[in-house]
Amino acid sequence: MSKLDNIPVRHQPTEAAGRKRTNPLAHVFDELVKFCQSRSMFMLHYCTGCGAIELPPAMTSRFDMERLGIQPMVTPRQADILLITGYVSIKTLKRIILTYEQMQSPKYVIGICSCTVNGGMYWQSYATAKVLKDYLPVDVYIAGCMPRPEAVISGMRELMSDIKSGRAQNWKRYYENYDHYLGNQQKLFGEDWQTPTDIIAEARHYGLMTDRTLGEHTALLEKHQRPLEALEMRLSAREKQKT
Amino acid sequence: MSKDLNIWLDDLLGDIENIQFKRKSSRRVRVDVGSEALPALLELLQGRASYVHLSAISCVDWIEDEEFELVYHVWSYETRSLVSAHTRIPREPGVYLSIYDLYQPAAFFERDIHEMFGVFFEGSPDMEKFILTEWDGPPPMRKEFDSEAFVNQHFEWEQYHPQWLKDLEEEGGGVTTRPEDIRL
Amino acid sequence: MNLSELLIELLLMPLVAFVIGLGMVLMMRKIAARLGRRIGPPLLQPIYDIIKLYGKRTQISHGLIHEIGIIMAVGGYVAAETLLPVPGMNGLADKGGVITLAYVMMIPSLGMALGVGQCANPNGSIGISRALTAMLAYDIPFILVIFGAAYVYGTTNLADIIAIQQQQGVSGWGLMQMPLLALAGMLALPAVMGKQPFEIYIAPAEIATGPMVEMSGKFMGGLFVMQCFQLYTAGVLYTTLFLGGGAYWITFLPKIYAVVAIPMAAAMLFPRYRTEDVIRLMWKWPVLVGLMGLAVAMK
Amino acid sequence: MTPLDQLLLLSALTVVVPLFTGNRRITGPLATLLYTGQGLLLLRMAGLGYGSETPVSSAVSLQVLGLELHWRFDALSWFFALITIGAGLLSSWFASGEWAQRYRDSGSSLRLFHAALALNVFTMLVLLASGELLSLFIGWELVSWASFLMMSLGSNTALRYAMRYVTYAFAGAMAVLMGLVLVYTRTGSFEFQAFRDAVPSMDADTVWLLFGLFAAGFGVKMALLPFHLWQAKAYAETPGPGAAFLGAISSRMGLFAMIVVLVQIIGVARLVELPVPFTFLSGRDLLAWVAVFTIIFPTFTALRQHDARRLLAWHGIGQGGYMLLGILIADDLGSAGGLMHVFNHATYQAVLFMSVTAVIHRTGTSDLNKLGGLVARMPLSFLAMLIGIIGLAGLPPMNGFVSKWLVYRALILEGSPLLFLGAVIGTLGTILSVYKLIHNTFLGQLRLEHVDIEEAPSSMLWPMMILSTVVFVTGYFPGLVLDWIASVQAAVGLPVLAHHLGGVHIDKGGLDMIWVVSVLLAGFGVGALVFLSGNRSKRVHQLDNYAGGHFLTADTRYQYSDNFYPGLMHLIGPWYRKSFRWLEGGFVSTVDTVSQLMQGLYRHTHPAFYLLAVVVFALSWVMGGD
Amino acid sequence: MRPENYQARSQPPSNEFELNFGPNHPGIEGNYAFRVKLNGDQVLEARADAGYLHRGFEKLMEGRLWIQNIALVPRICVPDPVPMEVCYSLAIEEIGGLEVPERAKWIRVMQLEMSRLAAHLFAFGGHAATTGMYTTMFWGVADRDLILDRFEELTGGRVYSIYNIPGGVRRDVPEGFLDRLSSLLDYLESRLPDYDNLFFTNQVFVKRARGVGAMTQEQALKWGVTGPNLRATGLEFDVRRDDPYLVYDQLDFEIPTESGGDALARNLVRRAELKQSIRILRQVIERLPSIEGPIRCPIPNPLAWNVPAGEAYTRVESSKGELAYYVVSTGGDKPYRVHVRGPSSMHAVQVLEKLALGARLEDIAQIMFSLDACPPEVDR
Repeated sequence: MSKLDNIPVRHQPTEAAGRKRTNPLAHVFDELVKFCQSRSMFMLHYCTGCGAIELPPAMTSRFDMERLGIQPMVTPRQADILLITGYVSIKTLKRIILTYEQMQSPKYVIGICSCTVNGGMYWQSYATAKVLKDYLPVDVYIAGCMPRPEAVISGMRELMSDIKSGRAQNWKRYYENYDHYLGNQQKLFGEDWQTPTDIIAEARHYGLMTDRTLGEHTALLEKHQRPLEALEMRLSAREKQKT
Repeated sequence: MSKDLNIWLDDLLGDIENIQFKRKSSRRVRVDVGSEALPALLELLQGRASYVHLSAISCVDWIEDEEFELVYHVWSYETRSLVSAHTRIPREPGVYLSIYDLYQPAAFFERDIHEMFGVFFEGSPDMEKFILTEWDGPPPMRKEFDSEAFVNQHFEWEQYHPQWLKDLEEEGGGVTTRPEDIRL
Repeated sequence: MNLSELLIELLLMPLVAFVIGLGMVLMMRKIAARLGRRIGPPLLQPIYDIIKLYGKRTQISHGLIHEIGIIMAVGGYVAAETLLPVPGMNGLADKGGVITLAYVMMIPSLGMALGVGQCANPNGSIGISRALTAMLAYDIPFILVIFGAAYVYGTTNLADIIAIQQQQGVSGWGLMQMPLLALAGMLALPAVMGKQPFEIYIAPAEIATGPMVEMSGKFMGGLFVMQCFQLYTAGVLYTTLFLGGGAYWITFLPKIYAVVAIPMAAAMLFPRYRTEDVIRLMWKWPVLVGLMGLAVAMK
Repeated sequence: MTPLDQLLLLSALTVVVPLFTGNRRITGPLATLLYTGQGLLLLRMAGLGYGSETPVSSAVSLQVLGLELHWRFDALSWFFALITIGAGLLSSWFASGEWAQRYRDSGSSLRLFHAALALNVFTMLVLLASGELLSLFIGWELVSWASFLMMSLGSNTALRYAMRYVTYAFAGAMAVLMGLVLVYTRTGSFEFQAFRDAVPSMDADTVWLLFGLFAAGFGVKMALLPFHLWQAKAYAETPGPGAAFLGAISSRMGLFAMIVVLVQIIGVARLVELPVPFTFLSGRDLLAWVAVFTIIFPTFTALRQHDARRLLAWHGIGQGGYMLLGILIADDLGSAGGLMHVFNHATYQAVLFMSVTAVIHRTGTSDLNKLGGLVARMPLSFLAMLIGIIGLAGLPPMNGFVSKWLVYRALILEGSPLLFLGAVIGTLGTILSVYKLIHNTFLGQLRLEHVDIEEAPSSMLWPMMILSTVVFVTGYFPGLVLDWIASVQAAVGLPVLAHHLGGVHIDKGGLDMIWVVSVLLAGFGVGALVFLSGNRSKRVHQLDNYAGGHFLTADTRYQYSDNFYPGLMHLIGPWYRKSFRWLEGGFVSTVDTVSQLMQGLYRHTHPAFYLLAVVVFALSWVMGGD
Repeated sequence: MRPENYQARSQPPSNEFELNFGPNHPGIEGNYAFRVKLNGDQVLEARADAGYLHRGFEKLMEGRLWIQNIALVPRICVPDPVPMEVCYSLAIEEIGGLEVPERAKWIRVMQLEMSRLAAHLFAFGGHAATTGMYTTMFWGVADRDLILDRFEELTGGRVYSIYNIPGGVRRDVPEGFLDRLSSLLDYLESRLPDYDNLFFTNQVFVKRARGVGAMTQEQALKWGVTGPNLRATGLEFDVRRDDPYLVYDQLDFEIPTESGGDALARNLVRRAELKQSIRILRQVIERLPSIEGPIRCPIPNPLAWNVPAGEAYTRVESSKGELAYYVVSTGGDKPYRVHVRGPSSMHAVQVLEKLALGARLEDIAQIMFSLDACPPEVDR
């Protein structure tokens, strides 16, 4: 497993990602979108662990996160925030990665509870993954076992200010350093690990490729798998032969 | 009423050979029985003494004795007492009979024990993996499986050693005496 | 009216509808929050949500029909708004009339159904199946009410209907002229707007939000925009048929907001009905009341 | 020879040519060419469709038992003939390419198929051209036999239902014949004019009897309730293009005859005066209610089908109700709606059958549980079906909406809330079931065995695309069809609809489809702009899908298809089982018994029967020609 | 997931389709999965799929000191953690022969009943949310939060209190706590009619829940159903009364039952138990000040405590049903074996699978939530 030190901690714009925008209106527009992103966060309804028990209080009458524009959403397609509420068993981690890859960027991961940092009190358990950020880029950690609703909300607010100021760019790291994350996943789940989402194609599509996106692990992936290509419409068999 | 029944139960169990029988309290009875007689005993308890509720099947791995101990906790809603029937089976090959025909909840416990200890129950409806579907290692609850060693071998740790922790250590804070050094 | 004025109206009407619809969405969420003893979202929350959804960097699509479906869903309502006269703007009211409007309002449902179908997710398909069944349930009283109104006013042109009602002041309102039909319309309204207890088609706990299951980014944003239009259309149509439409925005706005607020307030106090119970309920009370209303109105 | 004679002669030639060219590949294109010729000849009579009052008569007439049989074309005939020849042309085009090859390879006789199709067209033209009641009856019989021939080309199931049809048709023909006898005893003539003159003097009982006999007799062909049970399965099992043709126009012959007798001759006004004993209803109301139930029941039966062709065939029955309902309203709007629906229905029903046939051609099945996701592989067939279902469901911007709008508007003007409600229930049921159709065939999960299939061949695509264009264009500019409708109304004696290119203008709420469709398209444009304002999207594989956070695998069936509307079925399912099924069961068993008997008779002789009919007709043609 | 799972294999040409309930699904409680095969909306086959929350508690406990495990056990059931601590402590006390002071017993009862109240409020709030009745959920969770405040005051922790230790409880009741608890009970009692109007007697809900997931008493006994779910079938059984622990034999309370055995009956039983828990708490508030004495018995240095060899099987009534611990000691400083028998291990697996069979898609979530299944008890 490659060391985390090799990975830039804060996002540094790369050439592919940082298109120069000369239009001043575009800048205003970007700021508007960023502001709205910070004020409208849909979090995924996925109770991965016991910390999820403090989310209903945070969402309901007493603390009411909807004040801040935070709403629970059901499927990963609609959600912006993936809350990892506590320990992740290996079986769950696979689902979390699937879910994370199905979410739409910009997307943010919040590690709630101490277990997401270093395994927490289950450090000697054979069934839980220990360091969440080896597998997914985590934006905010909220410590505690389990953190109170106030702590959850303050963590959310921190994420909000990060989004507003444009610092919360960790989702790009997943595309840009996919090889690193995939390597860690492969180490845990076996070399023929594959998710249905084709992250490499997505990075290519949205111009998020860097020289760290591809590497030995993605090569292994491409060797094992036939990436799931979209079922494009086609009129005749000739096009099929072309591709 | 329930007292009488308990006495009756004592008589009943006293009649059966090959079992040791110990009353721990008014509502707890421990029975030690050979593995070949256990199904018969449970059948008797269920049929004659209304022990219809299988509370749990516990498995204990006595690795030094090369044996698994299976404990069947059955409860009677009428006598309001719990019989724990202990039996031992050899660790190898670790095969035993299912009591699913008597108690349907046994299916879950037997499946669980099969998964965690590797004891196979013949006649159980479903011995497929349930909780550990994505686990390739040995049955983890066996004593020879060392979870900590497994973890150290497979996972790495986030290095977290900030200055304040170092300062604290220099001051001698935190637990310095190891537990094994201060045994009473 | 000359063509250029008309074109300006046609551009303005959907825009106005969207803005008012945003307010209705906000009102809906506020009502839900107040009933749940919460504070609720801030004033501009609906627009934040929509901008955020459109501003997503990556968006997945399941194919061309998925995209066309959303375009139809939004576009159908955009077209429908031009058939709905509002104060100062008649749009195309005389070109289609209320029957056309009722059918144009089905285009977005069809578009959404196609888009969701392409997603290859049974959750979405079940949602659509339920939504269409619910449409079958509520459209019968709804169409009955439209029939009654059109018959009583003697025209299907919504602009004429408004004019007829306004000639006689409040006593000329449909509500006064045909109270039973107005009641039937009000009973069917929560179902038209797709709120509890008639929202089984999105039931998250059963089918994980049904049609929205694979919608992301601008697709979801399209649905949010569509929801604004949906609430607006239902409110304005009811106001036009029974509350005398509006001569001025100052009287018109309170009316349409009130029409939307009443079902919303009730909605948060009910769980959802099963699909067949929705049909049973819709085919029983609103239809019964509506038929009685018709009998009275047609004498 | 008048243009009509030329037309009929060419049409007869079209029957004969396939018999000679046989199973060769040329048969299809040749037949298509001949249909084109027929179409051109028909266009020579286009004046009929644009207000020319004088009918084109045939030079041929026959003397049988002292009665003169003669043939002529008026606007009504021309309108129906246009649809017939159009349907025949496109069906045979559809059947001339790869489909024919497959059909031939499967051991079926292409010769017989094309001959049967041409025979259908020919007999229909003869029926449409009939100039008095007797020739109407002869034409009627010929059409029955021709469509029987077509149906019996299909599988054994089709034959069984065709037999059932023959039983019905026989009973219906008997009823019509009795009606004719009755008319003859009263008037001493089979001429329309004589009959029309005699109607005012007839007493109510006689008119009732005539009304009942003709309505029942012609209702069989139209598959009006309760004579509807033969049609769906018989049509569904007919070979694809044949089903498209039959579904488009065949059963409308019943409507044609009904218009001729009930509207043109007896007159709807007379029907209104006929009270149904012990009720508030009049004869017209009775028939209107039959029409409404014909809309509702078959539509909801269609909802339960899981075979695409049967689903469509059931809808074909249901849509007939709208036409009859519209015509029975008998004002300018309603009758225009009913007549226009004949045209509209023919266009979209043919598209739908063709699209389903294209799917069968590629996948080998029309079982809605075994399809899905084909839009990625057959996008143009999907487009055709989409346009077809929007038309069938009667939503803007397709032509089905216009005709239904006219019917609804007329019902509002007339003040018939319950008929209106029935019609709307039918429309809503149609929306439900057509969505099921398109969802289960083209949307959803693409099955593994269909991953490598291709789009339908161009010989199939062209007719579908042409028809789709017609469906859309006549929806955009309904005035194109309304012109013909107005002539028909004038010819039949109904009030003539004042219309313009975009629709109708009424003071109290008209319809201008040009505006409505334009604004709808503009709305889609705005929708597209709004959509495109988001970032671009990326297509993903169908396995990259939400499954409760679970991994989807290729061997999972992740497609919702069977029992598509369970909520509705929980409510109305028991009705099917109890009342409806019971009724149907009783009816079917009776008819089946009779048809068993008839089958025994025809099994030995039915090829001879149609031969006989053809020969008799041909002989009479030749003899009368001189 | 392996690549071969994405390669083309045969697809069943049938009318059935599969639907995954969970792990990421609001119709499932917690991180748990349920895979159903359906035709239309009818369930043809249902399979539970657990293990998403598996941490190997029983293995972990074998590697930790007796006292360390106190911190571990409440994590086994998050919504209702207190019975876990109490049950584990009871087992150690039985093996070690510790005599728990009377006051500690009363405090434990108080804590257990508070936890039951909180858990029930959470449970039917969740059930309401599955039927689209979010207002009830908002109210229920908010009211539960007030109980958590009292927990925080008493123990220092909102959810996991880690307050019970073998031999008693960690600290005494703070001053004025009982008054505040009493006023909280008053408040909760005043809220009950609101809940009734909003939820339990709401005709739409009654219509939805009646007959859903119904089981007879025979079935319930055969399948090993316990707790409120068993009482909803009409059997008046409660571990608190029939196998009493702590001081439940000195308390006066009823055991509510219902006869329907369906989702509605299960909810009504919980609703009635709220009332009984309030009643028990009032008795505790009344009696506790009069019971003087220590709050725990002396135990050796917990970091080097060798519990004598022995075994014990202790049961308590948690809000979900019968909770039992089987603890074996060989005289070491760590348990030799701990087996947790969570009530949900029956409810969430076999009972759910059986009840879901033939049920309708609309009802699966309702069945799961009405059984109040707690997946971590299954996974451990």
